[in-house]
Amino acid sequence: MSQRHLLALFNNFEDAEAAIYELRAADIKGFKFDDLTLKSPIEHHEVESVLGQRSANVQWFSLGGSLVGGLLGFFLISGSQANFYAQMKGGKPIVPFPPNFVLTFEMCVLGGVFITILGFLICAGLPAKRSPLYNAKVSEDQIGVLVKADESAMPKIKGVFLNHDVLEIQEEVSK
Amino acid sequence: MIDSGLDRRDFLKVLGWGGAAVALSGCGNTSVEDGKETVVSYVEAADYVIPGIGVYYNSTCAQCDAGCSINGRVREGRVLKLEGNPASAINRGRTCGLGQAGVQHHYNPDRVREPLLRHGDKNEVITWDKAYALIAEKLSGAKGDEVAFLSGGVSGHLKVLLGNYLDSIGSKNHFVYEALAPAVVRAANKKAYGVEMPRYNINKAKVVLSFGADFLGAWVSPVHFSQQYAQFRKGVDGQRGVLIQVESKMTLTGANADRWIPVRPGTEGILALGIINALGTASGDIAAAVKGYDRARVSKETGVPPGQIDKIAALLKLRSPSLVLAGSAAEGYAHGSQNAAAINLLNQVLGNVGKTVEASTSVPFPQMAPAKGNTVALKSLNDGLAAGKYKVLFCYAANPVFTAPGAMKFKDHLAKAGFKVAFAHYLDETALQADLVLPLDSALEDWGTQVPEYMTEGAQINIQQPLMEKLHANTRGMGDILLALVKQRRAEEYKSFDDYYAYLRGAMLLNKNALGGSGADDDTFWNETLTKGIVKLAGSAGTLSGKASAAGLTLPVPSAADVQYPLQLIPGVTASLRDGRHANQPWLQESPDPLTTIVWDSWVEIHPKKAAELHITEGDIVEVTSRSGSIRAQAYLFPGIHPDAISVPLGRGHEALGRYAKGYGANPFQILDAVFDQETGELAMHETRVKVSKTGQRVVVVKDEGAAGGKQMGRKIAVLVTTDEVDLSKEA
Amino acid sequence: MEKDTNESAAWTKRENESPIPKHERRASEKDIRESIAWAKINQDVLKSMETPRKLYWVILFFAFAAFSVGVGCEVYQYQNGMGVSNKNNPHAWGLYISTFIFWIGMSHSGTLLSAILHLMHADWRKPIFRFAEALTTFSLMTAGLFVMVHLGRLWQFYYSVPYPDERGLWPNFQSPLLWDAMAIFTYLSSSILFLYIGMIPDLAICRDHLHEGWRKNLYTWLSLGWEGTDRQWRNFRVTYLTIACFLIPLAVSVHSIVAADFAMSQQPGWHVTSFPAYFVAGALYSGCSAIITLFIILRYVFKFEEYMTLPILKKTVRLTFAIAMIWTYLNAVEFASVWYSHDQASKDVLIQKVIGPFAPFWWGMIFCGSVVPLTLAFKRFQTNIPVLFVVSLLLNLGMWLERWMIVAPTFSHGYYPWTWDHDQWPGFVQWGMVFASFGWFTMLFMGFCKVFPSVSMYEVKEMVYHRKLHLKKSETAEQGAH
Amino acid sequence: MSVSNLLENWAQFRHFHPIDDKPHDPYKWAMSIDLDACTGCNACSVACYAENNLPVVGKEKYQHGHGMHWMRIERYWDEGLGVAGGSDFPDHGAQFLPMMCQQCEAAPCETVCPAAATNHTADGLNSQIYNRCVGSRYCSANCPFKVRYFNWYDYPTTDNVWPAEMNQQLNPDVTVRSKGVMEKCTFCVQRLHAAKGTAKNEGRLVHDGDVQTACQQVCPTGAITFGNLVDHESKVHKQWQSQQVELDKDAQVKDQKEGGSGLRGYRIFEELRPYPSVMYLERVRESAI
Amino acid sequence: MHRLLRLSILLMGLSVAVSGYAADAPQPTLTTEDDLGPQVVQPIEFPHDRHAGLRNPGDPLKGGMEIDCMYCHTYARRSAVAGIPPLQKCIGCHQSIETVRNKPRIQELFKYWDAKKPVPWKKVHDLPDFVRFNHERHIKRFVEQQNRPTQEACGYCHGDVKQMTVARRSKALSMGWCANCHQKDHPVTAAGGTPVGNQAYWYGFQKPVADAAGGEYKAPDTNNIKAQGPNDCWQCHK
Repeated sequence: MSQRHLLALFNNFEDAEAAIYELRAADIKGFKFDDLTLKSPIEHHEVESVLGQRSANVQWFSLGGSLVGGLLGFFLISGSQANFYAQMKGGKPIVPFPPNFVLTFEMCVLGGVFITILGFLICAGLPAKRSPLYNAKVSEDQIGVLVKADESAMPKIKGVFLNHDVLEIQEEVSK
Repeated sequence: MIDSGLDRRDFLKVLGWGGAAVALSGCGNTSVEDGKETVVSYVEAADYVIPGIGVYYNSTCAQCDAGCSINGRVREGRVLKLEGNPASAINRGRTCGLGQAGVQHHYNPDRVREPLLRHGDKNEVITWDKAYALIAEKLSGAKGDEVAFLSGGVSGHLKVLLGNYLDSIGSKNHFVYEALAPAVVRAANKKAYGVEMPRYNINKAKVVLSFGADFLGAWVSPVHFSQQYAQFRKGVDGQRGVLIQVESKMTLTGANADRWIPVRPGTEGILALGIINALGTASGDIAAAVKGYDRARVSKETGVPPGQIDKIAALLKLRSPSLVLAGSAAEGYAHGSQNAAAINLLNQVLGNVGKTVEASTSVPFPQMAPAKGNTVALKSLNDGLAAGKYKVLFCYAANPVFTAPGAMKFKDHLAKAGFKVAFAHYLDETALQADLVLPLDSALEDWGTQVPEYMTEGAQINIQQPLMEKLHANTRGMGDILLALVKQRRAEEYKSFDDYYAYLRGAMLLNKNALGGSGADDDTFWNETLTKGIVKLAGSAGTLSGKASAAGLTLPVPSAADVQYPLQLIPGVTASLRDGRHANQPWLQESPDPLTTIVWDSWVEIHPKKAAELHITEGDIVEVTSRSGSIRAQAYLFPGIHPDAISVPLGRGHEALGRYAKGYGANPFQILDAVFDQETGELAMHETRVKVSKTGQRVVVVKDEGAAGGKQMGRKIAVLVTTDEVDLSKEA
Repeated sequence: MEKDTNESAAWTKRENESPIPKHERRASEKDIRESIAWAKINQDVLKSMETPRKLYWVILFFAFAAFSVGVGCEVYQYQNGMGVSNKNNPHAWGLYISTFIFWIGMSHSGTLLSAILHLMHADWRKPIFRFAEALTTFSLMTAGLFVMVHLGRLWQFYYSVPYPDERGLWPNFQSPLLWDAMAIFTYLSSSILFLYIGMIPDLAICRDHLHEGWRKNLYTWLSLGWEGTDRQWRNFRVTYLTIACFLIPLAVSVHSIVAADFAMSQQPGWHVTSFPAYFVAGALYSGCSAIITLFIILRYVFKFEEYMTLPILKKTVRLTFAIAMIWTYLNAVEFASVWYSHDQASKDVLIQKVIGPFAPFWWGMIFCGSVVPLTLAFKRFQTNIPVLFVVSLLLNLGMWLERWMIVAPTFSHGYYPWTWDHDQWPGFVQWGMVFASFGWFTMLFMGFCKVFPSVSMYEVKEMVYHRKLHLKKSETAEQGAH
Repeated sequence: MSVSNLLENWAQFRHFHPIDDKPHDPYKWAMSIDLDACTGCNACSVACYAENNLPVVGKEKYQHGHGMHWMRIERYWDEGLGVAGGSDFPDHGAQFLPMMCQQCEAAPCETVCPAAATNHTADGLNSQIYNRCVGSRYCSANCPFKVRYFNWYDYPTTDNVWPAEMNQQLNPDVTVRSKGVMEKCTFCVQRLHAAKGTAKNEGRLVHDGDVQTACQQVCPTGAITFGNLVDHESKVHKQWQSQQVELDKDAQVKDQKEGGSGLRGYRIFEELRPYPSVMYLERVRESAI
Repeated sequence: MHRLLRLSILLMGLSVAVSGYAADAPQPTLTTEDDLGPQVVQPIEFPHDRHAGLRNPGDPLKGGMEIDCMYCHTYARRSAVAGIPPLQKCIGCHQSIETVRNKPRIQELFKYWDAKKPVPWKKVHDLPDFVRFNHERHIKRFVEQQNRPTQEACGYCHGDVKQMTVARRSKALSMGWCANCHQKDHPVTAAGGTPVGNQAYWYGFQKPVADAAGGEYKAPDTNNIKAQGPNDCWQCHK
């Protein structure tokens, strides 16, 4: 059965929240709650109570990134210090710890930041093409609820939205 | 030695420019640069000419008259650096800064390159043939005594040839002029010891009492004396020699003294007599002569505290042998001869004659012995010029227009000479006044022999040989020029000599046996001589007379203060610039004066107390005015000078000479009064009285010394200990 | 406030003309009006990117002119050698390095305000953190320029960059300069990323509200297809938080490494243990005062009176005051520890600063850095824009002098008395370059503010939203209590 | 293989110098300068100009502190001179100190160079590689002796530094430095290398006296001694030994003796622990006068 | 998640590759043995192959003459620079070789000789001026002390000159390329050139190892201790 997208725009978060609550409770056939996406101009972390804990794994990238950065930093630096041209400098050991610590730290942060960003892009699915059902109002002051559901579920979903002062409903043009 | 066929420019680009090319390419590019440069190659090459390997040749330093032997490093046909020749008894492998700069004399960009006929301020380049013809023409119109030859100190075969030339002209007017020669001391020595320049054994003395003799800096044979000084400091049996320096302006030697005594200018002789008095060991007429010089009077007249005089006397008594030296500071007065005699008398009283003052050896060829320069010569030449006596004047190795005291008006008088020929390296002040300027080879391109005035153990003749090919095609050696000139007159006599080299070789071979080459064949002897660079001779040791007496010793009481000109001007003689002939060598200009650390400029040394009185601070441009003129220079507050004296160094203030000399500093020769030593007639260099006034201008004194001055600010940098704190015998 | 000078009165007048109704401003010391509509926020900020006041163009023009001076100086110096800048052998560094530290220091504001306040949930940062982060980025770029300008052989700078090369050579990792380079690189790239990541939702707004042109394309590309979905927001929050966590120690490390340039050396006046802390405090200080300056300029130029409100300014000012006092304290500690020690060389340097040829500048630094900020303690000055503008400029001047007083006296008065040199002053090339750095910075900064939203729209919306929520809650609570 | 090299030779990479290790075998170049013999005549400085292609910068640049004398002669006055209670005259003369790169064993300049252009060589020299130098001048900033000289201008192309014929005097063994690089005394490394090469060719070590630095060679009083500190036959070794000065100490045992040791060897700023390779012998002045 | 995994793997691989490349001594980009350097135009097209090349037993007029490199480049064993022989040396042989006397190249040579002008040969292996390569030390070590054939020793850097007419650079002659050799084991011997003592290996940080088998060439005096070659910067840059 073919699935379709539907975007409902709300004036404020409370309306949208209420609509989502209802959708969740409604248990509509052909619509999985996980396929519901909230689009908002700001972050509403209250939304978690409605949508449930969805995963955010960026921090693991950060950890990995800083470890890789740090290790790479230390061995790159120490290894290159111990090359053929190794020359004594200022009576300090060829592989001195304080400088290498400093540089390892910097590499650690550098790796952490870079990989975190990478992780963010991966986790947030960016960069991506905007979905056809996008309304510029979402970046201004309206809340959008995007649902993906079987065509059969659409009327019910629309009904729910209409119950909650929906401003506008956009539908994907059927193929 | 060097191939004539070699295209010098081309190969210099290859190896010589290597360094410079680095700079131009910015040191950055690590990729190889094929096919861009030309590789060095010779047409023919001797086996020992290897690119990249330096060859050493011995020669003689011509930067001053001390006669140090040098060892030049030659690579790819270019002389790069001069080192001392260890075989020479004079300098034993060492040189001074002035000697090091010899290469800059040779490579100097301001050297005269072509014979020049001067019309006013214009130069006309002429050929040598034309120049010789011109000289012949001028000489033909002059009688023998209308020809004068002014030269610096000359010796060896050049002197012989010069003598012959003057003889051929029929002139006896050879003026040997050196602005800074110790001529009064020579005369005093002659009187006291019977020789003009005895051998001083500084290394054997336990105490050296020097009256203004800057033997470490610029006096007689500084490199030799420096070596003796090093031994003297190490001492015999761990007892370190003590140096006491008496002078009104601190010299380099004074700066190294254990005790530096700022004596009132001109009273050196009085102090010497006072010390004799304090010693109390003199007898006879000496004792009588010094009787009046009790410590109270001496102290009053010299400004030296009585206790100091006693201390010196006690030390001299305790440590024997000692050595007393009379230097340029003592001789530079109208009573300079008396000063020097009094000082020599002290030596006599201390019993040093024969111990630390020894007879010198002289070369067994009196005709080669150096013609010693003095300032009497300048005076008589000047008088002659003023009288318009000379139709032709030759000038070689002297720059009297720069170095003659302003009061003599030498430049004006020179104009009265009919035809002036200058043999010159540079277009110096004198050459600019000449009608004909003949360019000379540098000492590193020329052949020659030299007999130093001051001989160390044994006598020696120094060989000067070219270290590289002529830099400029049209310069000539002085010997070659003289030979050419003498051939004009006595062609027959000299026809067998193609050039001066042939003459020199011939002359040396003629005396082969006397020169220690008996038995050797000519070529071997000659090659060996050139290889060594020195001919050591047995020499004939003279004897000292030791007849110094107090007879006729009259020392004037220091004159009362001169209200109009309250200060004594002491012309400073620096080790690197001396009389200024080498001022166009940039290393010397940029080498800081040891005491003031000033570079590139002249200065007026004033004692800080005096300066405070006159409200002068460092960097004030002051006007120094004497009866003969005035100069302007920056003031430098210098504690090492008597408050009643100021000092301006000689050698700078050129109006010509070259790009590194012209316009830097002031020339104190210009304001010297024409006062002469009463006995010898030598110029009394220290007898000029001056006044100092602020001009209101200020400059930053360009010197190496930092904002802390000479203070170490509590850091342990240069440490001083006294002899009772160290045990020198433990040292390796 | 009303009793102040004419100039002040003029400002007050302008204040009266501001779009915020007077009663509302007066009524509460609110950071922001809760009643601002989100659409208006979008509209106001987007308008700032199109039609700033004329002053904007004037500033941009002068900035460019100043920058051109620097280009001229650099060309001259590049061709003739470093000597033209009038440095010499004891004075090896001169103004370049001191200005370098100045700009590095200034860069700390963005991080401080953004990262620390973000972690502390201080939401008044929201309207100002964007330009503060831009300040970080561009002052770092300016600082980096000085590293280059300072090199005697600029064309060989890559010798000190670690990369595997044919020669098999590496730079010297022991050199604090290399740590510097590394730290600055890390900091700059992290700051740019932080700035960028934080800007993505706003870029999406820009994209959505522009119709065509290069800008539209630019925002489309840069916003990466941001739609504001819950997944994006969720990961965005974690990312932003994580990077903020990375940035705080990084920022501290950057300026302590710059301090290590000096503290790790052996020179009197530099070899001081408290230097890293001192540098970090100084950095925050100059950063904060720069924020005040730019706050005032942006507020006027882009008509941001409603977002960059006086209460926010007041908070910033109070923060600045606190940091100024920390800096003053650390200054005192440094002098005291030098004085208490028996290190003659370090003492000499200190004496040299206090009564030597550097005394006017040193006392100028003390005045600007420790005395002038005392005005900030007075409530009446905390919102007085003209006073604050002058004070913030003075503080920055003081901070610049501080850096100069760290660098120069040790050179002129080091261990070795023979080389002491009190006469060498920076030449016109150096001054030109310092002057130009301000132009270069302003050029970049003003350019940024024109092209990118200098007030974070989504964060202000959040702020308004949360305040409103809070207000509502407290109202409800009040009603409940009744 | 650098990483494997790193791991295999870990212990060697962690040695502190000169306290932990003694790599100076067979060469450690060192100097001693007898300040009692030094007369301050400046010959060494001029010889250095001649040997090492030092530019003459001229009056104006010298005024701005751009002088390039690798070896400078410093002239100090007694601390009591001219101050209240002291003498108005330098009664004990002046004190001269030749100052050049001290070739520190733990040189402060080496650690700070970002480009690794200055390093410590195996024979105990502080090398300066002109072509690697980027001109950050950090080494000069960190040198306690301030003996590093920067090329503020491009002297080879400056008028009257090496005009026409003068450039033929340039020593081809020494690179002429361009603008923007640091330079300093090298202990005449070109001479050391030539001597080492000759010795190697002959399958021996460099003997004492085989090689002289330019300043040593010229010094009229022989105040400068230079040689291999490891070679027990060398004069410099004997001098260091007799003065009880040790290379790897920051304070010498002899200096802690009560009442003085009667020795006069010392190193400048020893307490900063750069471990200089130049020992100075204190100037002596007669106590009886 | 697949995308994530792939990216991570890619990233790790990249970092491993970079660090591996970075940490190990990088190999210089060589011009290969076949890839000769730039053609340098010489004033006279000197045929190295004719002089140094192998004899052709069949036709002596076609083959080379197997002249030792150092017969002409005689300075190489005595000086840092190998140098070009003096013109005298060329003439020395050629004036008695009548058969080629009329060839244009020889005529050109004699023109220079008659004018007493040196031939302006162009440098082919021209290092930057701050690099000081010492021919003498290398010849002493490889030819005199290790008895290797001259052409092989010279060929390390100059390539197979006996195959060329005018010499062309066939090795990179870059710093990394030089270090390539220096990094290899050097025997530490009294006579072998590397100084006896700790210095030989201290800074190269490769402990001396007793190599019982020895290398292909066994220097007579080798006590078979190996270390790295000289590595301090002043070795080549002064």
